[in-house]
Amino acid sequence: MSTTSTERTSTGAAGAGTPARKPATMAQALNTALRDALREDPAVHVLGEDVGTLGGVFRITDGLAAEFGDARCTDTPLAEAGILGTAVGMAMYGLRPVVEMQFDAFAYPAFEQLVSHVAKMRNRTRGRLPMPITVRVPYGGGIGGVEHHSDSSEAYYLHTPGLHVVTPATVADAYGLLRASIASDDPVIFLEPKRLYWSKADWSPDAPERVDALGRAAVRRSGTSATLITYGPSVPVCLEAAEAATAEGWDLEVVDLRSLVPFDDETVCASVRRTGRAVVVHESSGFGGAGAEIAARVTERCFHHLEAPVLRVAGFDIPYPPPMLERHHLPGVDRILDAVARLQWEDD
Amino acid sequence: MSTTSTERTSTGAAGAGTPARKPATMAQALNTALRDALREDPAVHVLGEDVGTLGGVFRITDGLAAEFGDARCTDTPLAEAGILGTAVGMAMYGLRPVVEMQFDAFAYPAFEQLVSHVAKMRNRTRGRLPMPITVRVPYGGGIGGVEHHSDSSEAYYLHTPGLHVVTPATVADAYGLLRASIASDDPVIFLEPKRLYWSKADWSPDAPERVDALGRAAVRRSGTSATLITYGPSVPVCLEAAEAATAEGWDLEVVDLRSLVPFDDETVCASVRRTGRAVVVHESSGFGGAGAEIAARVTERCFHHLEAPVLRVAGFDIPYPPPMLERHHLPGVDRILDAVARLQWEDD
Amino acid sequence: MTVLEQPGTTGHTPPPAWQPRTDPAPLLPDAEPFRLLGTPDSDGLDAGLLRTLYRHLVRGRRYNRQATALTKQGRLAVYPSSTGQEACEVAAALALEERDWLFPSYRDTLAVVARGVDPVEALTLLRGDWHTGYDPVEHRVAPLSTPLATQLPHAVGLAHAARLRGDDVVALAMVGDGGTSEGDFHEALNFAAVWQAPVVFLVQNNGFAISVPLDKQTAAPSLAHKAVGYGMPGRLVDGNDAAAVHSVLSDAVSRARSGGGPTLVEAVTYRIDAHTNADDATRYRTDEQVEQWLRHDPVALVERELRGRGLLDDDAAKAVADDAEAMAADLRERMNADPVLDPMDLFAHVYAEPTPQLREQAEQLRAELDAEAETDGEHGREAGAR
Amino acid sequence: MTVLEQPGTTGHTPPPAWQPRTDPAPLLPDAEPFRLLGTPDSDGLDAGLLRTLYRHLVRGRRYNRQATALTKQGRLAVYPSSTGQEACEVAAALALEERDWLFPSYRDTLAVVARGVDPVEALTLLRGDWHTGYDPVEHRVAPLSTPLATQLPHAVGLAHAARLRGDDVVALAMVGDGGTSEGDFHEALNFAAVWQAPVVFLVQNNGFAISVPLDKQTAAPSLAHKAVGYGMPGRLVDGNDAAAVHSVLSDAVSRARSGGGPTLVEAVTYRIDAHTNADDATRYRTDEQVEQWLRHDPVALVERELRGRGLLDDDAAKAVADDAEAMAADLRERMNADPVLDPMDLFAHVYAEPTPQLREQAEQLRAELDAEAETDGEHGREAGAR
Ligand SMILES: Cc1ncc(C[n+]2csc(CCOP(=O)(O)OP(=O)(O)O)c2C)c(N)n1
Ligand SMILES: Cc1ncc(C[n+]2csc(CCOP(=O)(O)OP(=O)(O)O)c2C)c(N)n1
Ligand SMILES: [Mg+2]
Ligand SMILES: [Mg+2]
Repeated sequence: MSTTSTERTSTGAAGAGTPARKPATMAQALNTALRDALREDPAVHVLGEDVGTLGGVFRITDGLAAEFGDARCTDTPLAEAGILGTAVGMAMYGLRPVVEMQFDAFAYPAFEQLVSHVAKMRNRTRGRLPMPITVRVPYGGGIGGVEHHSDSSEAYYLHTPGLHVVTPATVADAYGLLRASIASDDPVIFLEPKRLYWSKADWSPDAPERVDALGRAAVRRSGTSATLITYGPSVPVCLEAAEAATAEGWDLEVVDLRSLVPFDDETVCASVRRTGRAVVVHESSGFGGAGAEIAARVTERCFHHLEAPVLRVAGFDIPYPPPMLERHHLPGVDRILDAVARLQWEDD
Repeated sequence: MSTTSTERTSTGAAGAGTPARKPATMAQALNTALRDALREDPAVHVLGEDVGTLGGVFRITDGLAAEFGDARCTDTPLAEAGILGTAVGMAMYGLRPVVEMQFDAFAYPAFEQLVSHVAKMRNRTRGRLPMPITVRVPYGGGIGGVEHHSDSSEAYYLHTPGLHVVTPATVADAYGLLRASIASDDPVIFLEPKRLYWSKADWSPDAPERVDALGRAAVRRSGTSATLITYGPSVPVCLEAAEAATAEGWDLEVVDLRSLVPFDDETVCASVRRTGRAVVVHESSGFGGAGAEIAARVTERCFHHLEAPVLRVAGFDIPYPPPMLERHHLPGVDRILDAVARLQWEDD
Repeated sequence: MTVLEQPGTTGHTPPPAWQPRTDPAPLLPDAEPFRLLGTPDSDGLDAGLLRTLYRHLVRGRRYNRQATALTKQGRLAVYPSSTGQEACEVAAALALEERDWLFPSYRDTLAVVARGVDPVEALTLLRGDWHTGYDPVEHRVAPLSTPLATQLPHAVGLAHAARLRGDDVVALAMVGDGGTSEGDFHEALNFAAVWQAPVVFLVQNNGFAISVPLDKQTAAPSLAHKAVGYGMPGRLVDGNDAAAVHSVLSDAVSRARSGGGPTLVEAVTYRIDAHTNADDATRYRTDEQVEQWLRHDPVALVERELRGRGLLDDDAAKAVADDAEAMAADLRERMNADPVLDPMDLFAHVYAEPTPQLREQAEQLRAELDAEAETDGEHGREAGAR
Repeated sequence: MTVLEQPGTTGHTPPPAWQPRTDPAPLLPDAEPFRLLGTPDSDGLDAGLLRTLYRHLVRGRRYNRQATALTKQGRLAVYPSSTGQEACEVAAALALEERDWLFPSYRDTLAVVARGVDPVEALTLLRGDWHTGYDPVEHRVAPLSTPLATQLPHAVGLAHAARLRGDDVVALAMVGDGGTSEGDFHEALNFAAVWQAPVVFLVQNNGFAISVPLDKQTAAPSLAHKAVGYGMPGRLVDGNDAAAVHSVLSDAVSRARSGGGPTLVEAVTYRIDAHTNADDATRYRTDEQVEQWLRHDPVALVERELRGRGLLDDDAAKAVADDAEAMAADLRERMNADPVLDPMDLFAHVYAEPTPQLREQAEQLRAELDAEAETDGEHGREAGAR
């Protein structure tokens, strides 16, 4: 499984002139996004476990406490509900908290604050208490983490009205989407694919591409035979699969959703109507996963364009496996190609 | 919207002879199930907020503390994570805890214990620490509850491998499914449709129907035109819709899933293959809801039998509304019939 | 970092000197709940304050009674009465300055009203109308919190944010004895103490969490003793003595405002009514217990003080009662009018801008409502989904 | 329930007498951490116990070093070393009877090994092999808990269940200073005290939660002071003094066993190594601090005591060291063998019986594995998903 991604499509308007581009990791782009947000808006505050002096266990907040002080980048006590709960209060006072949950599974203690307050506060107060909170959650597997360190929890979030759910797959998007998330007046669950933290692409930290609005998917590879619909850590895997598929004579389109909520029905359906076939790919368990929603809505909207049912390639419906077995769980190129092969290419 | 249900189909083997049947509510059936389980198995312990002296805010545990003592039916401190967390420890010692969460939204504080321990303990210990825990959660709307009292949270649970997710729609099933859940060696999220607590049916408390195994759907009404796939509080609504549909010349089949995990693909697909059309109905928000999974898997399995895409009638993607607006949110007969009408009855 | 190779060769000296990080003694609550009314110390109490407390207490008592009556008339979905706890409710609101924030729990409608929120708007939630009726920002009153103790970290975050911005704003957060068992209580108090946030936590220990008595809730000497575990002072006060609660809260508020950090206050009181109108309290407690507490009534305590000092005569008492009656009459009348809700508002505030998905759903509802209206027009029947 | 109609007429008597529900004084920790080694009280210590502690400490120290080495060789995914904290680890295991249960946190591999679990099986999780390597029921050792503090309510529930069953079983649960901030810590201690469950909570205060020092974690006088808020005794002990920790824990265990209820023990110690092999501790702490603690080394403290009392000479020390070396060699060797996992086990223990859905998925994986095997056979290349 590839752990680096080369970006095929750059999105958003690049600055005038040609800013210097050099290899950067997704981690660096995220760090730059936080730094730029802290610089531009004094209301932005970063908080979480180990985000200050240490710079985060993944170093995404590296250097921020040194530059902006403890009050802008704060090491909190070890209590996720407390972190998110106090962030709610900070947002009520007009701040714009950016919260880090150290790992996917360690966001669960904050679930009540998230569902009952973060997601609902604007609605229950008829718009008087918006929640411009960004919750950064490193998620997903493929890094050999011990149990509770590799969960893909997006399905819990996308089913919670009031939240936006965003996940980058490229270095440029890591920056652009995180800035757009922090700028959003609504809460955003910003899911960072752990195994792409060290993926690299040419990128310009001085004039990084911005993303205008959340909710737009990107076609990462154009194709005609079928559409792979995916997001986050599975995007590079799908691109690899698409390359491999050319050997079988399939020309696959790859759509990177970038945002699960809002969902870009337009881009996705346009692609599927063109190709007539689709496979949804993600790491999290399939049953009740994001792929279920995607398959269902694509089918509702494109039924008569479909030559075959929309198929899903997802993690098994099991607790995330131990590192030594995770390769059997994660959707890989072969499993994706198997699904493509099942798209009823002959008449039946 | 009807709040009482008359049962059309009784399931499970009735006892020999004809035991006296008289009108009973779902609440009574649940209470009887708990009492019988406590009587038959000394390992069964009921715990939760107000379950003892008061008998629960819905009176489901009425009289149990008096009959079995505080140690078997225990009023706990007010802390849901603590309740479920201590139940995990009790299960580790061989007990069979039945936990009550007072309302749907008040189960969220226990989410971490549920996802990271209850669901995973058997798996992470290779079967050495099974978790025979039943978590009873009154769920859903339609009772005029203020905010945080009407959530439908089944999608969170069904996406969590290791859990069973069960929900009764009839008085007989309330008893049969709860007994089967308590008897299960695996954790069961037992979702009790609040607005059916006072629904009535003829039922025999002395020889109640048992359910042999979790995971079997029931056809509540046979029909030929299309299948309504539903569960819990929406079952009576679908039955009502099916009656109303006869006026339009539609003969609708109604499948009550009874269990979301395991899922009864066999019964559901057999029905859809026969009718060629399906609508999934549930109260919870549609986006990423149970209906997404159901629509996706039915489509995967029955694609060539489908005359139209599987449609979904669900709650809107909004926080649960205040009582005075809830009727606009809940799937009602009209909305179901509208969906049936969109099942492409003419050739297009 | 060094992994020790040869333990035997390492010297043996005492560990780096240990010392408690704060002196625990001043954090511990007094042995008895603090009281003012009926004690010699009551002489120093300001007459104006006593009169104000009295007026609010009488209004509060009347409000509880009126709201409970409204549930019987089907005008309120549910009402958790605070009868018997009015002293806490009123003192909490009056201890704050206008710029401060109040974080009420679901039972604290009286505190919300005493803070200046319209009595009808304070009931919007319990009426089944929109979740929060008042403007939280205008009044600096957070929404009534139904999920217990979840509002406490909000209070801490807000107070912390205010302090970071240089504003001398204090947050006062209310919670019940039952709510202290929740993890959110713990995390909020810990954050507050570590951040030295200007927050006051008021626990109304009314003896019960629905049916569960305090001794099934905690084994602590008192709830105020929990403070020491966070490194903040714990204060114990007679929760039926409005002057005492006001005094203790005011001290805690000034302390917080001047940078002294948070305080935990336990007010010992009693819930005279059932948990809500829907509850049957005879299932879990005796009438004797209730009678005992009725003899220590918060309204009577202040009234007696005022009368004893010649600050209240029958005419003045009647004026206060009349004022409360007028408030109740107004409440009754305005609650009798059916609120008009726009179903399309379901989609208005989920996000700043509705998502494309919500726009689609809003269109669906709009079409349904139009069809309903048309049918109503045709057949003259009640609008309503079946 | 009565709604008071005429407040003015109610009598004015003191409230029902208030009294603390327990006397707080005996619950408060001593002013200084309890110490035995190097104090006059150490004379009373049993020679056999000291020798046993010493042997386990040396083995523990060696184990930490070996495990850290294994991470460098890629044989362990990650290792959170407890070097510097061996006294707590060892004493926790030795304070228990066989029928008791241990609830370790993720750093507590040493305690698990000292309790008798095979040193390799204790590392299964950290090696990337199956999540829990040992049989928790056989050893009465819960799985190493990664989500912090979540194991504490499990310990309470298990101890409570044992008591209900009439078994005199005690549960000892371990947690770090950081873990005390979690809501689960609070809820567990509260349940334990209310239920008077036979549990002992051992907090290893090693000064840090990864990079976060104690003063950003709590403002409490000490972590042991948290106990009073639950109504249980708090004990403070020098966590590097194995005899003192063993003594305090043993007392707490006997107290629990005889129905005296739970105890909270704070052991003041220090993490000498970085958080894990992947951490760089120089980013957040000074070498001086580490040096200071190295001078109060838990292994050296016991060794000095033994030598001072003539209970250990060089030969005996060498025997102990050799035993530890042999354990390490065995560990090294057995950890060098690749574990053989069956991918089909992914489906074996999700439920007692796989669901039809899992059976389908298992068939899919089986088919993939078969195809892989075939391809491997044909082309002789490595099995593996791309
Ligand atoms: C998180 C949560 N769990 C459960 C409930 C249900 N509930 C509502 S009030 C109540 C009792 C509250 O007791 P206490 O905190 O003492 O406040 P009081 O009712 O006495 O004012 C319970 C259990 C809830 N609202 N929130
Ligand atoms: C619920 C939860 N949140 C966050 C983490 C990530 N994490 C692992 S160890 C650690 C620090 C733990 O500190 P402490 O409790 O003092 O134990 P120590 O590492 O010092 O042994 C953190 C934050 C976790 N494992 N679980
Ligand atoms: Mg109470
Ligand atoms: Mg620590």
